[in-house]
Amino acid sequence: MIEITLTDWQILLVKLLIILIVVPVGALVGGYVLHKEMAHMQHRLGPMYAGGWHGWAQTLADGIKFAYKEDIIPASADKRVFSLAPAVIFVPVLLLYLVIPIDQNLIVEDLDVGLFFLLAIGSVGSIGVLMAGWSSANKYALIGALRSAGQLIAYELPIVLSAAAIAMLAGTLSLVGIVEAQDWPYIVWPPGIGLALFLLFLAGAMAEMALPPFDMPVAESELITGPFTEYTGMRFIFGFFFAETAHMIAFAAIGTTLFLGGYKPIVPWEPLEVIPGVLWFFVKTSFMVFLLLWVRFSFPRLREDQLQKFAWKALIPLSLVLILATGAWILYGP
Amino acid sequence: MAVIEKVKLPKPVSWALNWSRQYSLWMLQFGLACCAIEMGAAIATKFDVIRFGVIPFPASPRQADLMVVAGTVTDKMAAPIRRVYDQMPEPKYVISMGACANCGGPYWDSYSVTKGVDQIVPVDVYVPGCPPRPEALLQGIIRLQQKIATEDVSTRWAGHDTEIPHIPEPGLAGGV
Amino acid sequence: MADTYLQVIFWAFFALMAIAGIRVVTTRNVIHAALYLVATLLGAASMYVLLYAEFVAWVQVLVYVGAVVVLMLFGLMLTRAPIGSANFDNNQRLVGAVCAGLLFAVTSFIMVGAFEGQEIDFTGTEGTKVQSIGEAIFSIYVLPFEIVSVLLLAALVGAVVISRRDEGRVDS
Amino acid sequence: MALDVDQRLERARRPGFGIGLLKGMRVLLKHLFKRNSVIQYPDVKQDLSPRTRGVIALKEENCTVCMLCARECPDWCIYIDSHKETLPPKREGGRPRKRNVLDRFAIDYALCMYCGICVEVCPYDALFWSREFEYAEYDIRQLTHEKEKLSDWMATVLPPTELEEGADIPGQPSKAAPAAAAATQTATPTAAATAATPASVTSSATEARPGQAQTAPREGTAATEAARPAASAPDAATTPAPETAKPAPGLAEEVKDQQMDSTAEARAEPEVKRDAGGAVEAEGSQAEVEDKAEAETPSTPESTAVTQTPPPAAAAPSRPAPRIEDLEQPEDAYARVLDEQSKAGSSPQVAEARAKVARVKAERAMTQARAAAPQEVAPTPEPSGAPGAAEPEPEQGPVAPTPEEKPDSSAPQAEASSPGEDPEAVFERVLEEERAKGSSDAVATARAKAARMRAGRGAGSAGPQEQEGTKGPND
Repeated sequence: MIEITLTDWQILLVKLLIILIVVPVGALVGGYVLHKEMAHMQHRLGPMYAGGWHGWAQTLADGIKFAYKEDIIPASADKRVFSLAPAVIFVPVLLLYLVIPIDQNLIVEDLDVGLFFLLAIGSVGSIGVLMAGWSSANKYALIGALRSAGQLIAYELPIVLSAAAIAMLAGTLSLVGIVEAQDWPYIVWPPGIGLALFLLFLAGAMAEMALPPFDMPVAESELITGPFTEYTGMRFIFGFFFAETAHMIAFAAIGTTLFLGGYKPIVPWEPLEVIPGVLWFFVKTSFMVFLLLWVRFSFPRLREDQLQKFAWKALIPLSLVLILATGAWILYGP
Repeated sequence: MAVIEKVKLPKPVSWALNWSRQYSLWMLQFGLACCAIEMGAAIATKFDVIRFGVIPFPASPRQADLMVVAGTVTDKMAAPIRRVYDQMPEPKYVISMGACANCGGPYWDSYSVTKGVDQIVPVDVYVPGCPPRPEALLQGIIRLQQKIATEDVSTRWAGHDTEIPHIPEPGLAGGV
Repeated sequence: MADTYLQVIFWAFFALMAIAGIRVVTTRNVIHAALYLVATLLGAASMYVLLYAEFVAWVQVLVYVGAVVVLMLFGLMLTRAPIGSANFDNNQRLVGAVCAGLLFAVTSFIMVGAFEGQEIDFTGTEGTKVQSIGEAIFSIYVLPFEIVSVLLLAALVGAVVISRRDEGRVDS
Repeated sequence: MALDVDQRLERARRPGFGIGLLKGMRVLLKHLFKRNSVIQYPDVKQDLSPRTRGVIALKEENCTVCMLCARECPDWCIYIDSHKETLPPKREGGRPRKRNVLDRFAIDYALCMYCGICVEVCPYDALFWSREFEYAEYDIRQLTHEKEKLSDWMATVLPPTELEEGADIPGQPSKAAPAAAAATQTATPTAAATAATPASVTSSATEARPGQAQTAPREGTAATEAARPAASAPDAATTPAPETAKPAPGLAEEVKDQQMDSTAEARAEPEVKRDAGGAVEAEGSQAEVEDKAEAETPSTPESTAVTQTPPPAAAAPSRPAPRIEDLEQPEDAYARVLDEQSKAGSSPQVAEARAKVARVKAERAMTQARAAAPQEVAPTPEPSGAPGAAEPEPEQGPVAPTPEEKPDSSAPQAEASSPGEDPEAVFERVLEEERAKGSSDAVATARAKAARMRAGRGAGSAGPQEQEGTKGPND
């Protein structure tokens, strides 16, 4: 609970400041990693010239350039909604970082209902997407926004249910509590169920972020850039460019926290305990980012009806079964 | 952005702005004919245009900085090209790729072909060839980057949107 | 000291909710109305947070903002909302106002009657733990909970039945 | 094959849902750790194919302003301007000559469609493909490149690729006489030996055809051609007469050295070319070279007169070479022609000049006869144009009677034709020779007719000229 004292305020401000700095920087780094991983998986090199060494400043250049690009609002657009939408998309993504435990004590706020907070906040962004799509006065944007909303409704359920199963296993909704409750063979425990929950979560997360196997909302061959078709400059960079990567990193961190043992060492071995939890968290999150990108570059885009079928006919029944299995494991397992 | 137009920017700032534009050229692919194949080759693995920071992802002109017109511009396609160009935010650049886009090329005498995309939109770099090699497009991009590096930001903003440069007949004096 | 901050935050959110609530019913654009509703609901969630009812706050966000309003917007955009800034209105304001006023009167009458004279003690409270909510739902209130879930299931089945096409009209 | 693919697809589908996706991911992971295959363009430039159509380079000195390229260009993107220059007459009382001077040669690369028709059509090898492609511009006007820039690109033109083993040499049909074929075979190694130099043309046989000396690279042809007459004569003189037409390998080497020497010479004295050239009527580099060759002989002032005689190098006889004792001595020829000229009423200068020419020709015929005395056939074609056309002694020989064929078997078969040899006799003789060589009837008739025409026009000239004129081309 938020204890409001003066010192707490200061600490909170510092933490928020750190988040405000770290998240965009992380998004830039994430964008660079995205470029490079994609390029090398395609036998290419990716950015090589921006900034000199292997194009390390590519996303920085992108950021600066978009920041001062001409700001266009279509004449028939709903101007207020149009300009508000990127903020509605980006702020929830920032808020996600509030409750992710980077180390046992390195967390902005260890909310009692941390997991619930993540899920609740994560769903707010879709309103921003709907706002963006509708206010652009562009039919492609509107269709993209509708797809995005439909996708979110469909895939929110697998995420919530798999997270609920994890909460059942841990006996708490606090993220620190969940991490502490996890034991060594993190994702494969309970046997079978853990891995299935992890995959479920991964699929749901990718769908919610509209990453490529599930990127129908921004399918460029059908919908140009979906809800962001009319966005330029600063708004584009916050609504799409930063939000996408920051969202991806946030989900990687959430996945780390829920399934990979968060800040704990990979193997419970005494010498490894010396390495600070932040590092472990960073390593695991990087792995998750790599995994998400890997899946993203490997798979082709689904069709809209396939996407919905996959959610309602495969993932949601599976997640319900898994909830049951988890309950059974808790009651009758070791 | 009005500030940038009016205020004389200090040197490091204008350098940074030029640098960012130089290495972040989101490219709108306006492939119209055979040149588009070469443009695709330049984007693909062997030449990998992303090395230069030319990012061929944007499908929407709103996020693009650079439009590469590759191929024969027919009179019917001219209007959409202008429209897409108008939809791009400033500062924007255009590369005309290949003889057709430069000035009609083999269709210099056709009733239905626009004799050069520069009649519709201001072109920054002309890449000759029919079609140009992928490297030729890359060289055109490098030349564009050189141009951007020496640009004055404030003049760039002073609306080169409406101005279409007057291009005299290419033949000049004499000839056949 | 802390109370002052809380007061400021409370009045800020109150103003937000009030303005947004008024705009929900006065705006001529149905999408704007839905968006103002989002603001109102978020304000309500913040009120819950101020009342140390954190769980309820996030449930409010998850269910109402993340699901209900999204569905509303989805439906509106899919069906009748004009694209862009065009307006969408009808002439049933008076009826709406009467209905809303009645509902407000009844609800506040009941609320005041139920909680009259009670005050929330802000000092040293830890708020409601999720655990206690869970225990309450699954022990004292287990019957209403199950009834509600059966009701929702019935609604779900009904929705499926209504939306399903007749077998004969299935396009071949 | 199709069945195989089907089976493989079937097998790929069998393992069940999701396996294919995992396989795809594995492929990507593998590629992540493989070496990339990017050609990092500005840092690394790939070696383009020699036939790459990058840009068209102009070899300005080869351009005769014939306008063929501009006229054939489908895009009309070649702009040529020229003017005529009047050169003062070579000598007192002569006719001032005109020649075309190239003022502007521009190609609009914005318009050019890189079809290469101009390169194909250029009769004098003035246009070449270069592999350069880096000439994007900020302004479309700058894409019209003038002749200076086009000439700069000449430096990037690659030397022609070597011919394949056993390939037909351009300009040399494969059904040539066996002897010619033998010569070709020996000539090819020669070409290979000289391939390193830019002047590596093919064989002397090829070079004798001006329009088709196909491979002239930068600076190459002219120098080589210049070397040829200078080189071959002394060689032939000093080398003991070989048994066959095959040049000895050592000879080939010597020729090469000589070529190099005279290349230097030719570069050192550009004005010689101008002087002797009379470039207006010159037919490209070949003709210019011949002029130069003439210029190096003692008869420099009058050399224009013999501009268009076949090159001395090509003078290796195509029929049994005249015996040395049958040939006129140079001094005798001089005296005879001088005498004839003065009788005919020519001015003293003209008479003297013509006599000098006759002497030179006689000298050359002597050396060649000495060198090739027992030879059968040399692989040397002569220019397809009528060589004697510009001979300035129309009044000397009898005018060619009628073009109709009058087979006269009793015509004298003089080896060293007298000045007044009957054109009809020449016709018969050449026809016989050609048939003996195995040429087809059409070819033989054509050559015979050509010989008759030459004889008709230039019958009055000196003996050696006649001998060259009647020599049948080998192709």
